[in-house]
Amino acid sequence: MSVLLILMLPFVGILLPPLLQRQGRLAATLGAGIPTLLAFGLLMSLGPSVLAGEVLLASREWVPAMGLTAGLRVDGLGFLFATMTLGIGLLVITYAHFYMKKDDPLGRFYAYLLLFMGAMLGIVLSENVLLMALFWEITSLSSFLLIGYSSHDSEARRGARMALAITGLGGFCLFAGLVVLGQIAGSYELSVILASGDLITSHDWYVPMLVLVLLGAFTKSAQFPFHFWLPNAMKAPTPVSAYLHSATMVKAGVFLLARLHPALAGTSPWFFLVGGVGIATMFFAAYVAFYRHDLKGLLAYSTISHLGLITALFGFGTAGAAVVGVFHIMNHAAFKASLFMTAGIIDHQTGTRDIRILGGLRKAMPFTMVLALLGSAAMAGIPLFNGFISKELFLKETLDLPLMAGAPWVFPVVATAGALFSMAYSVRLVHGVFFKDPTEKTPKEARDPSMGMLVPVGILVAICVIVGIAAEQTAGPLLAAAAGSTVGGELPYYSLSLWHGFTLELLMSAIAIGGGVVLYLQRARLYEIADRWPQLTGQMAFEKVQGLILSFAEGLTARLENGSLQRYIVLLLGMALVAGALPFLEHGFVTGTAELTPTNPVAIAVWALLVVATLATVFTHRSRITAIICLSVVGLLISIIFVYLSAPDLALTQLSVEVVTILLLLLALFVLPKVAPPESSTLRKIRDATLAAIGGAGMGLISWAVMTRPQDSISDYYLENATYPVGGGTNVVNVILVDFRGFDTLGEVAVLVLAAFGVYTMLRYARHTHVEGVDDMASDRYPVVLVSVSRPLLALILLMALYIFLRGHYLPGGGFIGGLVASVALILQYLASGIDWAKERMGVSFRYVAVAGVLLATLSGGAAFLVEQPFLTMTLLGLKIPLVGEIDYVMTLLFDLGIFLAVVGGTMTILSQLSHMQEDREPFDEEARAKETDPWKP
Amino acid sequence: MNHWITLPVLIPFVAAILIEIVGRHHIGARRVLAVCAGLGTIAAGAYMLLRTHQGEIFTYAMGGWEAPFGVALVADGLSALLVTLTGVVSLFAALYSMNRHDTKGKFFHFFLQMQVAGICGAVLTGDLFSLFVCFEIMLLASYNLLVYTGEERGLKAGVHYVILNLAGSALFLVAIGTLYGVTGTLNLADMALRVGELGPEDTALVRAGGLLLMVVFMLKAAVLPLHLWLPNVYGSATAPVAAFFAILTKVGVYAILRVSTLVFGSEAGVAADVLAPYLLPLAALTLALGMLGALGSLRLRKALGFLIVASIGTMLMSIGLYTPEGIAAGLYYLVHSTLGIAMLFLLVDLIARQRGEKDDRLVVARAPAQRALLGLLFFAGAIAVVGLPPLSGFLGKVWVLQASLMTPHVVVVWVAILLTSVLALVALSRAGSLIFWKGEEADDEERVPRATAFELLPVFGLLACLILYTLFSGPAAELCMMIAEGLLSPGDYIEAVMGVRP
Amino acid sequence: MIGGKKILPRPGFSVVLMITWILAHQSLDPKTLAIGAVASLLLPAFTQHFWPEALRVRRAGLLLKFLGIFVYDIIVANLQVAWLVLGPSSKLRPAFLEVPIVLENPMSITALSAVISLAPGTVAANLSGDRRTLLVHILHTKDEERAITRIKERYEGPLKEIFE
Amino acid sequence: MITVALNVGFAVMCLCLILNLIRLLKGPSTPDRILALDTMYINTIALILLFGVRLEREIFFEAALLIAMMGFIGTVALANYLLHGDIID
Amino acid sequence: MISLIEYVIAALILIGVSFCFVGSLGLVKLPDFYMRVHVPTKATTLGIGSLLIASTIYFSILRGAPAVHEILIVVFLFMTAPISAHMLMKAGLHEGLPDVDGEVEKRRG
Amino acid sequence: MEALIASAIAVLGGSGIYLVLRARTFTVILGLALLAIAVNLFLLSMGRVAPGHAPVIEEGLELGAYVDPLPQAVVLTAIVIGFAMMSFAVVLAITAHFVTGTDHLDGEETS
Ligand code: NA
Ligand code: NA
Repeated sequence: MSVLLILMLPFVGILLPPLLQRQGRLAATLGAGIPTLLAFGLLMSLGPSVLAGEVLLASREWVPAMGLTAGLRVDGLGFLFATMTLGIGLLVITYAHFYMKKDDPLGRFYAYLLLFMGAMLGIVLSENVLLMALFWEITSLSSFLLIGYSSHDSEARRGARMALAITGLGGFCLFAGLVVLGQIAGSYELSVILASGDLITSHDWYVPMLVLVLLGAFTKSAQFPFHFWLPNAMKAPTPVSAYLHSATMVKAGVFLLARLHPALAGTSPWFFLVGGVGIATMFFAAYVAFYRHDLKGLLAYSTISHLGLITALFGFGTAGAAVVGVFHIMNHAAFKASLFMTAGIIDHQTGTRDIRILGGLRKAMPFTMVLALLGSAAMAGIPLFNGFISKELFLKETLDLPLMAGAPWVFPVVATAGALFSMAYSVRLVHGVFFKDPTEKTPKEARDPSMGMLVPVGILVAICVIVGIAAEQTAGPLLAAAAGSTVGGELPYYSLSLWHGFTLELLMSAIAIGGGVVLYLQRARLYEIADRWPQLTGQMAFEKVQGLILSFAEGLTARLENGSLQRYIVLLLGMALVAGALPFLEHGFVTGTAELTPTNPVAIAVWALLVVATLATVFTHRSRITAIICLSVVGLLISIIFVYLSAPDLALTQLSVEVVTILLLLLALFVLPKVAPPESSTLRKIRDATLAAIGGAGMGLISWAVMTRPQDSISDYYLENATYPVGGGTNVVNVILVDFRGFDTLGEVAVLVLAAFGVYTMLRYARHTHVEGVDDMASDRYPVVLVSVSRPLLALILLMALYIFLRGHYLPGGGFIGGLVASVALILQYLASGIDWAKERMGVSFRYVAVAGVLLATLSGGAAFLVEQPFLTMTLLGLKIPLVGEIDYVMTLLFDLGIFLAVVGGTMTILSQLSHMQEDREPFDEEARAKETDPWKP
Repeated sequence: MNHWITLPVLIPFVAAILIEIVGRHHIGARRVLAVCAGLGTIAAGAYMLLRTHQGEIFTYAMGGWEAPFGVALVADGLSALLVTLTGVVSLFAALYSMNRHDTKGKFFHFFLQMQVAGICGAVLTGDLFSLFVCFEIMLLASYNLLVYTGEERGLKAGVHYVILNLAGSALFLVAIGTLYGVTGTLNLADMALRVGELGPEDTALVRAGGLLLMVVFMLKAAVLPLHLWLPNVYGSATAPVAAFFAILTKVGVYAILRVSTLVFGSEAGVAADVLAPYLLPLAALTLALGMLGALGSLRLRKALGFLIVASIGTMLMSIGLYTPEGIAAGLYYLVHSTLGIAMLFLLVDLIARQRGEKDDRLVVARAPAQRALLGLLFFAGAIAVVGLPPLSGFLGKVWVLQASLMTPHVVVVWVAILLTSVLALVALSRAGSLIFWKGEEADDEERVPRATAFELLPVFGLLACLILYTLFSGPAAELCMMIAEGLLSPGDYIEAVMGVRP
Repeated sequence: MIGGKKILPRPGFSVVLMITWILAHQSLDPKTLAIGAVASLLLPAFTQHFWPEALRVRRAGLLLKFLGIFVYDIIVANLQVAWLVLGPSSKLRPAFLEVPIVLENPMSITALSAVISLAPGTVAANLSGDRRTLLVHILHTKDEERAITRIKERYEGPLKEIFE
Repeated sequence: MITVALNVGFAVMCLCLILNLIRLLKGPSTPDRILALDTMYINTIALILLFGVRLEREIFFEAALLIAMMGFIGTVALANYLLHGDIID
Repeated sequence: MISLIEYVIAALILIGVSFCFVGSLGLVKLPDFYMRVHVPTKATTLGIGSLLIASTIYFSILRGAPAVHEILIVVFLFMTAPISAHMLMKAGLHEGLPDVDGEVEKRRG
Repeated sequence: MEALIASAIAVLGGSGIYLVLRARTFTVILGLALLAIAVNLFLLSMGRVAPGHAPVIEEGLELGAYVDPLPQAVVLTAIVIGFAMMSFAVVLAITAHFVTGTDHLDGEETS
């Protein structure tokens, strides 16, 4: 429970600094510091049991299906890292309070810092590896925020993005690798994984899994060739560098190596990958660090180098090396954090971090000088400092690598060379800043900072010295516990004493220290040589790759999604053709065995007419009015065909819809260009014609294939049951529409109303100024004869509409067709007498009629609920009316009436709105009115 | 009588009608109704989840006519999940719209509720032709929502969207016709029974029908190469509409999933595995192109559109494994990405407004006035859609990786997921750093519109949903797993609808 | 809304509608008749705003006689036209006639125009803006003045008597 | 007897429709095309009536009536379009 | 009796289609638009009339079911055909379509 | 008869598709109208074209004598929905033309 609390405290604390910020800087700092301190105290309370070798586990189910538990684990290794995270965290919070500028938003800074702290604790305390990966990515995210904290600085922004990209990529690889790892081990719990070492290392997926996991570790710990993000991350405020980029986050990579050491280490892939990359990084980064002029840059590369050292140690795969690795983690955290803080102090007090500018600060900043000197000594591996012990143990380990039996000198030589450069840059740091004569004046007058900044550094430096002198007594127990969980078994013999006699590693240390000093003395020559070398860095490669991907993405997107609808349609059509054709190509086209229906001359004639009219529509499409007329012919012929194919309802519907469509198209043509310009190239036309021919033929062939097959469908049921005792009808199509499948019909009506409302909305935005034509031959706008005939026709056609509507249940007709006929009667008034005249006399809003229709249909369907029948049940009751007799399909009739009204309302809304378009009206704006009636607005 | 099954359709449908009748002249009444409808839909969905989460399937015979003759509504875990999700997104979209979006056109809430009704109908119906009708309601409502403001951007995109979908509807009918012609039924469960009995001579025909149907669904779901319409359409819609559209493509995914497992599953005789060989590769390419598109977009809304495409790729790739884990992971991701994208669309609207004329274009502009707050929200949203911890997208991706690990497609899926995750990271960190870090300070504080609490409410609401979804991932994943297993052995579904086991 | 509503604005028209209803249904059962009666009574009331002008048949007998002549004319006209069409087109002498009219009620003008169009070889092509001249196209005529006179005597006169 | 007449009738009506279509395609003017369309509508009524007699079913009445109505409306609308550009104002 | 009625029906059918044919032929054959308007208006209308009478007789007498609703179609056509013709004429004049003796040109000035 | 219907569907469908592939909204709408007709005929043909009676029940006829009513109901619904969509598309074309000044599909005259 207290483990969970330790983990939760930083996350809960995130809210405090931003909230307390208004109470002042101190409040914000306390808001960050108190949760940290509490967590640290709680952690320390676990110390005794952990140091005694206990493993504390606390687990809660989270997502069993993924094998993800909220499992926490405190063992020696986790305890060590948690201690570092919280302990150094406390120091950094203190330091930052004094370091950060007065006008910096300190609350946000601490919030990010606590977010990071919590995530880091999560990594080191996770029992479930997926949970660990989860926290892993959060550290990348918080690092992104912290690096980009000085967001006005373009370098900072770039550095933040780069760090996120690299560590994010690594994180994704890591979680992929962990997924494989869990799959191999059969569980994502560390307890299981750590116990399955043999199973894992002998598994087929071991190497790919290892590569993925290592990508995660190497990117995080800035191992070559992924190291370049770390120097770029130095744009972060110095407390961040001190915390994340030296002591904690970058250590997550090596933590992972340590954590999984029992399960993954000891194989030759592990050795060559981890050991090789580590040693290479150690040397390379030390070499580069020597050439850095920026203090933080130097420290960054130094960090990379030391992380390489630790990585190499874990890579060696032996228990002894692992112990040393853990030990160096502790040491490095202490001296590097102190040095970063020192660098921050120098920057803070002088205004620059450039070693070439700085110099001679020993007089102005004596305290700082002492602390820097001690920290650097630890870093350089000078005896009596903690760095010396772990470095010498490291050198010793390089001497005894079974897998390097063929070339045993390689690792020792590279390691020594790395240590040599390490010495060189450490000397440079101290001498360059504090001792050599300054070349120019620093931007600010240098002097020692306040105690608040010095104390945290002092504490860390003290640790370096104390551990350096009495390692066994101070760091011993913690190391034993941490190394114990890293090795995963009995600890090998090791000695943390300063003096092991005259050994080969002592000689190597001596060479490194001496050589380093010599190298520093020769620095001028070396810089000159370095300047002449071409600058090819990982950062350049990264930016090159990123640029390439970006321009590729932009180019590809612009090319593909070019805003051409024609292309999209061609793609859709192409997909459909492929989808339709594939099965036939695979399985063959089989004509059915059913007997064919004999044909007759009339059918052939109508067919020929249809084909000609259809093709005429295509060929005349540029002369639009002609095309409309041809389309009408097609519609008419289709209606005849429907009649012929025993589908009278369809014929009626098609006829009515056709003429309303023609009206629509004519209304549109009034506004749109009357003639389309020629534009397609011949090639394009041929392509389109080919596609069209294939598409059409496909439809025809499928229809042929189906029509020639015998039928076995559910339709007999409808024929059998249409005339059911109550409410049934003889027109089966109508019964299907209003009863069997009333749901579809309700939906269909909704579609119509939606269309009408859409038209209504859209046409509020389209206006067209009508130009009155001057013509003596046909002068009257409303021809008397048309007007006169339209008057009686209104009632007559409405009567017919009623007739068709009422008969629908028994004979062809029904609500939809009746509605269209009624609409046509009304439209005739529009045509004859104009919209204003007609509208004045309608006295009803058609939109309202449409909605009322839908409501009526819905209600008549919902009436069934009252008698505990399913929605849209129509056989509810018969209605007896005197004289008239029994109308036994009341609900059906009401439903159909709803459809009728919706159709009239919808169609008339569309047409009247469309006809009204040319009037110039005020643009639609309800906002003003909305404000008056809007209850939500204050 | 399980009348509750009709509620997800009837609540928004009746609400839409009432919005027109009662709220005809009163925006306040329209808003109250919209909120009630949203809450009602959520409640109906939640109840449905409660009833179905043990794997039970309920059928409701509309009009009292048993399947396959009448239209049957079928409630199972999958439909319940989608209904609930639709309700949630619609509620927040409606709430957000009340800040100046729903007054631009008269019928905003009417269209929105109709679309909800269409979506709910589509995910509940057990009948292929009803599915078509519901799709049309949904589409027509979405057309309207796209153009209701009359802005040029929306109208231009609307022309594309409408015409392409009209062509798609024609194709839908051809597919329905073919399947009816060869099987003689429109009910999906009945069709599943009947395809099993087809002889080899009908193989090509039924498979052609099935594949054509899948093409239609892929158009709705925006699967490569039918995804190109989406970014511009979503990028041109107003914020609440775009946010709500996040659910729209998922209905396509739903249809693919439902039909390809129920009718064209692995035990469908000559119609077996119609889509299975093609879905995964297409989805992987969709994911890749979607992510490249997000990276290559010059406008943030468009980038979000591409992220939708990518998320569709992710979930369909997982579904394309056609294993219980794969489908479950796809479904899990579906919910997550819908919430995440919806939240981002709302948020981007607030951000764009505070950037002045530069709107959502990815160029240097003045930083949003509420830089810290909006930046934080953007950060959270980006985390969600990239699939980073701690939000559920990360878990979804982990699950997809787990699900594909033991299959032959492991390399494709893994490479696609890992590489595109990095692309997403780069794309969104670029966008975020450009907008929030690189942005110039506003010179005149007064002119910049600040987001009100009421505007932020839906954004926070969706974020809260994401967080809750993450916290309760355990039950959610279990539900997805139950649904997936049900889908892969459609016997229960068929029995619930038809009364017989295949 | 324009004007007030009368309960039974056009009894004659209602009768016409009722007959139409019965013709359409071809049945005299009570249900049909009842619905038809209601519809026939209500429709004129509903549509009276669209048709405010009254048209009164003043001489019903003359109307019947006129219809008889007219049907005869139609049949003859059709035979004539058929003959003209089947013969060589080059012999046809078409012309536009400007027929001055004295009718004032638009309904009767319409009736005249309809009659002209259905009658032998003539189509009413346009009515002048002042409603005083009807432009008639004639398929074949040798004497335009006689054609005009014939139209006025044979059709306009009776129509004037019947309606005005 | 009636059958023979019907067969002749069908043949002639088909011929009529073909002639109408020829005029429609030939034009030359749009009013000509509208006229041809109008004639087609009426001829179609004839065809449907013959068909009803042939099948001995009366269910085609509505279709014929509707063709008459729709043909009229269509013709008026097209003529209005030519006369005024917009068919309704 | 029956056969006489059959003859009548057959004759009416033939007369009807003949008129229709004349109408359609005229439509193709006549030289200008204004002349072409004449034929369908009359011939076709009368043709339909004959056919409708044939149909009425057929169903009412031979099939024993009263079939009078065809009359409605005739009435409707007779009401509307002249209007259609009128509107088309106006449209033709408006468009300035040429007639055989150039009268329209003259009138338009 | 089947061949006639199948080929009519092919011609209608092909013509519709060709017009849908043009660059102007109006033409595309014409194409969609043709395509809709083709699809409706296609749907109807899925109930086979066996000669028979319209599905209006008469006494004394066997069920087998009627044509399949279900495709007819489906087509009817499809026609209505198609009409609604058509209206919407037409008005959208008009509005887009008003706003963009062109009837080109992509809202600009280029390409
Ligand atoms: Na009906
Ligand atoms: Na007419």
